[in-house]
Order: sequence, then structure tokens, then C-alpha cells
Amino acid sequence: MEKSEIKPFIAKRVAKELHDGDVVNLGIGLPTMVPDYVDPSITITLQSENGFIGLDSVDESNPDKDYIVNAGGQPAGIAKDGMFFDSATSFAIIRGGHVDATVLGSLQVAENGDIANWIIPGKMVPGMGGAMDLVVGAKRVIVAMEHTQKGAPKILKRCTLPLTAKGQVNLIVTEMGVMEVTDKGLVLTEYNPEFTVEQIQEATEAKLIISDDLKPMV
Amino acid sequence: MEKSEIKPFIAKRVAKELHDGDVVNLGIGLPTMVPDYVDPSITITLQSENGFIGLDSVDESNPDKDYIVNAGGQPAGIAKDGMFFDSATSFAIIRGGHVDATVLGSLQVAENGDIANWIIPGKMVPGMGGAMDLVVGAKRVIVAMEHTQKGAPKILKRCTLPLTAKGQVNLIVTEMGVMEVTDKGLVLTEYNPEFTVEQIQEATEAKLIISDDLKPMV
Amino acid sequence: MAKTKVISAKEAGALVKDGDTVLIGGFMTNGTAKSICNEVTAKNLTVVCNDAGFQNEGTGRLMARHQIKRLIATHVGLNKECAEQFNSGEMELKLQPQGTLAEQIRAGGAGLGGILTPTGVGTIVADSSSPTTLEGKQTIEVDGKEYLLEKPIRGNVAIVQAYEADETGNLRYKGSTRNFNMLIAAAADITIVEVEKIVPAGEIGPEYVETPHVYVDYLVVKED
Amino acid sequence: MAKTKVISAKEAGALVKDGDTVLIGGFMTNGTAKSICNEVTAKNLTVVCNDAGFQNEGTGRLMARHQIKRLIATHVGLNKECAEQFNSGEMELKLQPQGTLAEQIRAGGAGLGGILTPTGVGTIVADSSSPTTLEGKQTIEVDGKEYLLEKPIRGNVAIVQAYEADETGNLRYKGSTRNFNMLIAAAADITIVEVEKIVPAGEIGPEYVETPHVYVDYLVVKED
Repeated sequence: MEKSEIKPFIAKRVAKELHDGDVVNLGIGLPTMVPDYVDPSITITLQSENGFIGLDSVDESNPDKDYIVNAGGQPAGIAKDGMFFDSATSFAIIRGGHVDATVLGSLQVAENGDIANWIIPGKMVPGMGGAMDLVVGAKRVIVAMEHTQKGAPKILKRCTLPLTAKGQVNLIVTEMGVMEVTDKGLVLTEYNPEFTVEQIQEATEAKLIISDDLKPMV
Repeated sequence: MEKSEIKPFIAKRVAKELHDGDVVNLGIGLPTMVPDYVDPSITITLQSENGFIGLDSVDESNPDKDYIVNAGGQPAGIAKDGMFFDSATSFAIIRGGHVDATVLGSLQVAENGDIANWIIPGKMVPGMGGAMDLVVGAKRVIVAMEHTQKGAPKILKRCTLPLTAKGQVNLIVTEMGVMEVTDKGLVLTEYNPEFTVEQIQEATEAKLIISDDLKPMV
Repeated sequence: MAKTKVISAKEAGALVKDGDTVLIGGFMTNGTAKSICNEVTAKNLTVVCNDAGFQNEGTGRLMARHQIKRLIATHVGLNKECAEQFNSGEMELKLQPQGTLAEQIRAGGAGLGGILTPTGVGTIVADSSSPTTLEGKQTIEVDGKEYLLEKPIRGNVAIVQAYEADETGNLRYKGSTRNFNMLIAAAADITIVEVEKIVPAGEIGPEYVETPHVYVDYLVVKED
Repeated sequence: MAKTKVISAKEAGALVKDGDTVLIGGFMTNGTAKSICNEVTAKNLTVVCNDAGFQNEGTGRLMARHQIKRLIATHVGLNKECAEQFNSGEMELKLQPQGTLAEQIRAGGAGLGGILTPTGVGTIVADSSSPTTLEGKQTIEVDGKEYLLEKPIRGNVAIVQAYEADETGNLRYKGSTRNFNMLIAAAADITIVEVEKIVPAGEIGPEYVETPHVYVDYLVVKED
């Protein structure tokens, strides 16, 4: 797979995890590509943790457009059935389980669902922003990321970087496959036919349980 | 003093405790008479704990008047600079110290500032409503009540009824006098000239400290 | 835009099942969704509400029909049936300070594990031996001051009244009817809202919505 | 109706004193009252803000002038000066999850003794040995689940941005600028609000006010 194809491929697969009516919060980077691939017959609502539901692209005709930014601080728009609110209300929605899914990238994920995606010791400390609340609060946490970091596994037995949260990840989607976090460990449910199951296991530190119902990613 | 004069007399004296710009919450009964006696040159704002600031009398011209009740469940109105809100916001305002004074009646008050005004054991249990939050949260708690209950003292060394809150009362105004709760005990700062200091002490179980600056109530 | 399902008061009432915990909005029936309350037929309910309403009205209707096995409220003095059912042992009654109950429901909707409040310290509300005291409280000291740890409250069903909804379920309220309605809307598995009217999607507008559609599962148009 | 005093940005800035804790609204400067921030001259400040703004902008302006001795924030990655001042030991930095910080400020304004959150359990946020972890947290178990007890946060001064105020100090906001502004308005001894315009008393109206005048001490008309 060409490097440039990897992110769209992952985003396209993640899009299938979303259902009609879902409220979804997307992390920066790859996750923001997901809406482009959502089945046009379903409606999802995007939450922007800095203060609204109904995240949309900038509406140049809105006289108040300069008052709206997304959670990355960039200009944004709001759907007409959206709602603005303060940060306590925003995280009440998130922590209270009213967000059906959050899709985010990660530095590391462990087979027990631990996630580490906010800090690399010794480097600049950017802060966790809303990430810790999102992974604890969202009903479903979907990690969308490249399978390895320059060949080094990111899907581990245990995270070595400081955690964002313990045991919160539900699904991992990479360019190699789809893995569910279960009580028994990581279950590979889909694989990219460009790779063999052996190659996927080799790129993964955690032991993969191969689903009886293993399917190719489409 | 005629029985019918007692409540207006107390309400009139309490009114002098309120300052321009004060946010005030009034209990049911006697306290609701206080605004009638407030100096017309000052503005006070009344909070209604069921959900608004700017409690006013019913405005018959307001098409939405049927949606507004006061904290006693009775029809009410709102000042044009008022604001409606939910019960969590209402008690955030109260508990957070944004109410300058609450004026309320009581069954008993003790010299240490304890107050018991919501339950008589063996009788019907009405519930404390917002009273416990009000006496804990308001910056100043003013008890406005008749000095005795059919001759039996209500101002005690220690309350015998179940408490509404511990140590929260700041001032007691009765038809006999004005008493401040201090670290040293109850200080009589003003007396009704219809009574002698001895008569006031006799009607009070708690030991009164007589202020060096004792004045007649006016 | 996804539209929220509109159902009848009768269908709404049937969503409440025997043994459920039901959160009911309103303050002395100001803002209580009576159309829906009147249609609830389930029994052995735990009801959480500011007050017991009036006799046979609002929460009082459920009480008159002996559907409540446990009531959590702040004030019940205007419905004498409440004292009767409590005194006879038919119904449990737990009394909480109004600000505490509001925060507990907010915490339930916000995914908090509880809140610390100074309200009620040193009173019967902190005394687990009283039959009207909610179970399982702890007293916690923070920086030398005592607080009660009050736990979150959630319901199986929330019965909300609002003034209007848009088709997607965004809500606005009128007057003092916001009270517990805005809080319970977020704190139940199923949130049903009685409204006076339903307007086109987006008509309320992002700057003016008070309860977001993500909290709302069903709409009922108020029946007279 | 009592009118709220209108002052200049310079007068507002002078209300902040050396050593104060200052709550500043805004999210990456969206909704930050820059006119006021620019006029603050006090030093040794503890600043509580969602983020460090951009270099020399918003909270970043105070940082560029070395006025901050301690910053409590959720994200500081867009202002490289923050890392420099933290790494050199000039400035303390405490990082809190965004939802936790929001609840702490809300608790400060609401008179709560703290809140219990599941966020941060098992992470560096719960580890008091980390230099970026806020001091004095407890881990509390309620019904078998672990929570962090996060304490209330209040300030000496809150610097708020709103869209408009009426003369009595009632506020409305626009777009995503509500963020921390609505929370800090309630949580300081002195609340100063920068607005674009001041309208006659009562013009916003009781159904539409978002922050009540009882929280607001001073108004400043935004300066360009």
C-alpha cells in the first residue's frame, strides 16, 4: 500500500463503525477524514469539545463565523440543529456517556485497552486537553492509526508511555487490520489482504487472537 | 405591641439590613413583607430558588405569566433584568455565595448560630426544600421571627429540634430586639423600648451579651 | 438531520416499566409533564422529583395510584397523601436538600462519581440512622472543612416538560419551568419530553437551544 | 435596576494585583478578553486558563511579559514559550484534563467542596510525584469504582469575554466563545467582562440571559 493511501484506507474502514444518529467526537489528523467516507444515507452528529454539537465546515454566509473555532482552534461552522455551550456542559456530554464514539490516533495501545496518546517523556509537554475525558467518557473508543511507528510496534502487551486512560479502548483500526479489545485480549477480526496474518502478528507486540470469523477488510 | 403590629415591625427593621445592589432570598411568611419597607432609593434583587433572579409580582400583561411561580409554588413575575435558570444553576448561585442575604423564619436559633427551622419530630415531615442550602450558602443569614412561641423561648443555648444547619445564623431580629451572633455569643445591639433589657433576657434562654452601644430599635 | 420520534402520551407512559427509577421534572407541578405522568401504569417505582406535587396531580397522580415504592424529594408538604403512605410504611421517603438533589442529578448526567457539599453537614441529612436519610453517604474532610459526599442519581426514564422542540429534539423552556427538567434530561437511559409544539429542524438555532437533541429520545405533544 | 460600572481596559487591568490568582476565559484565544489581558501589569500571577494561548497573545501575552509564576491549564502546545519557561524552572505548570478543569471552576463558583471524576485515574494526573500534577488529590472509591477527588478552583479576578451585556451586567455570548467564560464568571471575587456592546437594561430578556448580572462586577467595552 502506498504511504498516501494508508490514512484514507483507515478512515474509510472506521466510517463503517458509525451508525445513524451517532454523536461522534473526532481527534485531530486522520480521524477528521472519517466523515468523508460515512454512508450518505446515515446522519452522524459531530461534537466539538471546545463547546458545541454540530461541527461543520465554515459557512462563509454566517455573519458570526468568526466566533466559531473547532477543538484545534481553527475556523469552523455549526449545523443548523447544533448547539453552543460552555466547557462544563461539553464535558458533561462527553463524560456522561452521551457521545457514542470517539475516533482518535494514538502513540501506543495495549491489549488490555490502555491507551497512551498524549505525552512522550523528555519532549515538549503539550497537555492532554480533552483527550482523557473523551476516552473515559465516550461509549466507544476507536483508535485509528498506522500499525507501526517506522516499523516499531505501537500495539503492545502493555503501554510504556504515560497513559491517557486505563482499559478504555474498544477497537483498533490500522492499515493492516481491525482488532477488538476483549476480556481475553486483542481479537483480529479483519485483515488487509495485502498482508498475511503472520505479517500482522509480526508488526504487533501483543498476541493477536485470530477471530473464527476473520474477514478481509473492505 | 399589638399582635398585628409585630410582623410589620420586624419586617421594617430587617429592611434596614439590606444594601443597594444586594441579592436577597426571602423565606415564606414574614420575610416576604421585607421588600415593602426597603428604602426606595436602593435596589435589591430577589432570588427565587426554584429558578430565577428578579422575583416580582405577577405581570398580567406578560403572555407567559402562567409559566412563572415563586418558591412557594404561587404565581409570580420576573423583573425585566432578571434571568431564568435550572435548579443546579439556582443553587450554584446560592451555595456559591452569590446571595448576599437570606431572611427566614425559624422554630429555634441557638447562641452558636445553629438554626432549626424545618422539622418537628412526630409531626408531618414536609422536607427541607432549599432551606439547608440557603442558610449554608448565603453570605448573611438573618432570622426574622417572633421572640417566643407562646411565651416559650425560641432563642436557646442549644437547639433541641433537628438542625437546618450548624453555626450559620448571623443576625436575629424579633419584636423585642436585634441580636448578632458572635464568637463570644449573642450580642443584643438594639432593643424595642416597649421592653426592658431584663424582659428580653427573660424571654431568651441564651445568655445575652449587652452591647456597649445598645440602641433602641427604630 | 435525524428526526426524533414523536409518540403519544400513552406510548410514552408505557416506556416506564415496573421497578424503574423515574426522574420527573417540575416544581410543585410547575413544569411537570402531566400528560405523560397520567399515562404511566407501571408499579413499584422509585421516583426522583423535587416534590410530591399536589394530591392526584403530577407526581401526586402516581402516588394516588400507589405506583411509588420509594420517593426521593426535597419537599412533600403540599400533598398529604405522601405523609400517609410514608407513615403507614407503604412508601419509602428520602429527603434531600434541593441544591444537593439538583447536583446529584447533574452528576448522574455528567458522569461524575459524586460531589462534595457543605449543605447538610451536622444535620439529619448526614445521619444514616434516620429513615428519611438517603443511604450510603460519607463525610469527607478537605482542607480542614467537612463535606458530605453525595452520589450521582440516574434514572431508567426521565419525564421532562419543555415549551418547544425542533424536529431533531433540541429544546427550549419558558419561565420557571426549567427547574429540574434541564437536569433530568441528561440523566436517564430514556428521555421523554412533553412539549407544547414542535417546530422545523434548526428553527430554535444553535445560540438559543437549551437542551441538545443528543439527550432526547422521544417527543410527546402535550395533551389537554 | 442597578447598573454595573463600566471601566476602561487599563482600569480593569489594574484590578489584578501582584500574586493574584486570575481566571482567564477562552480556548486558543477564541473568547479571550485580549483588551483586558493586554493591560494587566501585576506579577507573580497564578493563571488558570484552558491553554497558554499563542505567543504574546491572550494568556500568552502575560507569559511573554514573565508575569506568570504558575499556570494551571489543559493544553499548552501552541505556545513554545510555555515549554521554555517551564523547562527553565521560571514557571510552574500544572496540567489538568479539560473536563476536570471545567468542573473544578464550576465547583468553585457553586460552593462545592470538590467533584469525583473517573477521568485521569491510573494516569500521571493522579500521580503526585509528577511536577505537572496539581497538588493535593485523593483517590476515592465509591461503590467499587475509583475516582479522583478534584478540588474547587476560584480566583481573585476573572477576566471574561462575552458578546454583549445589558446595563445591569446580564450577558450573552456568541459561537464557541462560551467555553470557560461562563464558568469563570461565577468563580472569582472580582469578575470583569469585556463585551462588544452594552445594551439597555433588560434588553436581553429573562429567557435569554446566559450569565446573570449577580456574577458581574465590571464591564469593559472591547478596544481594538
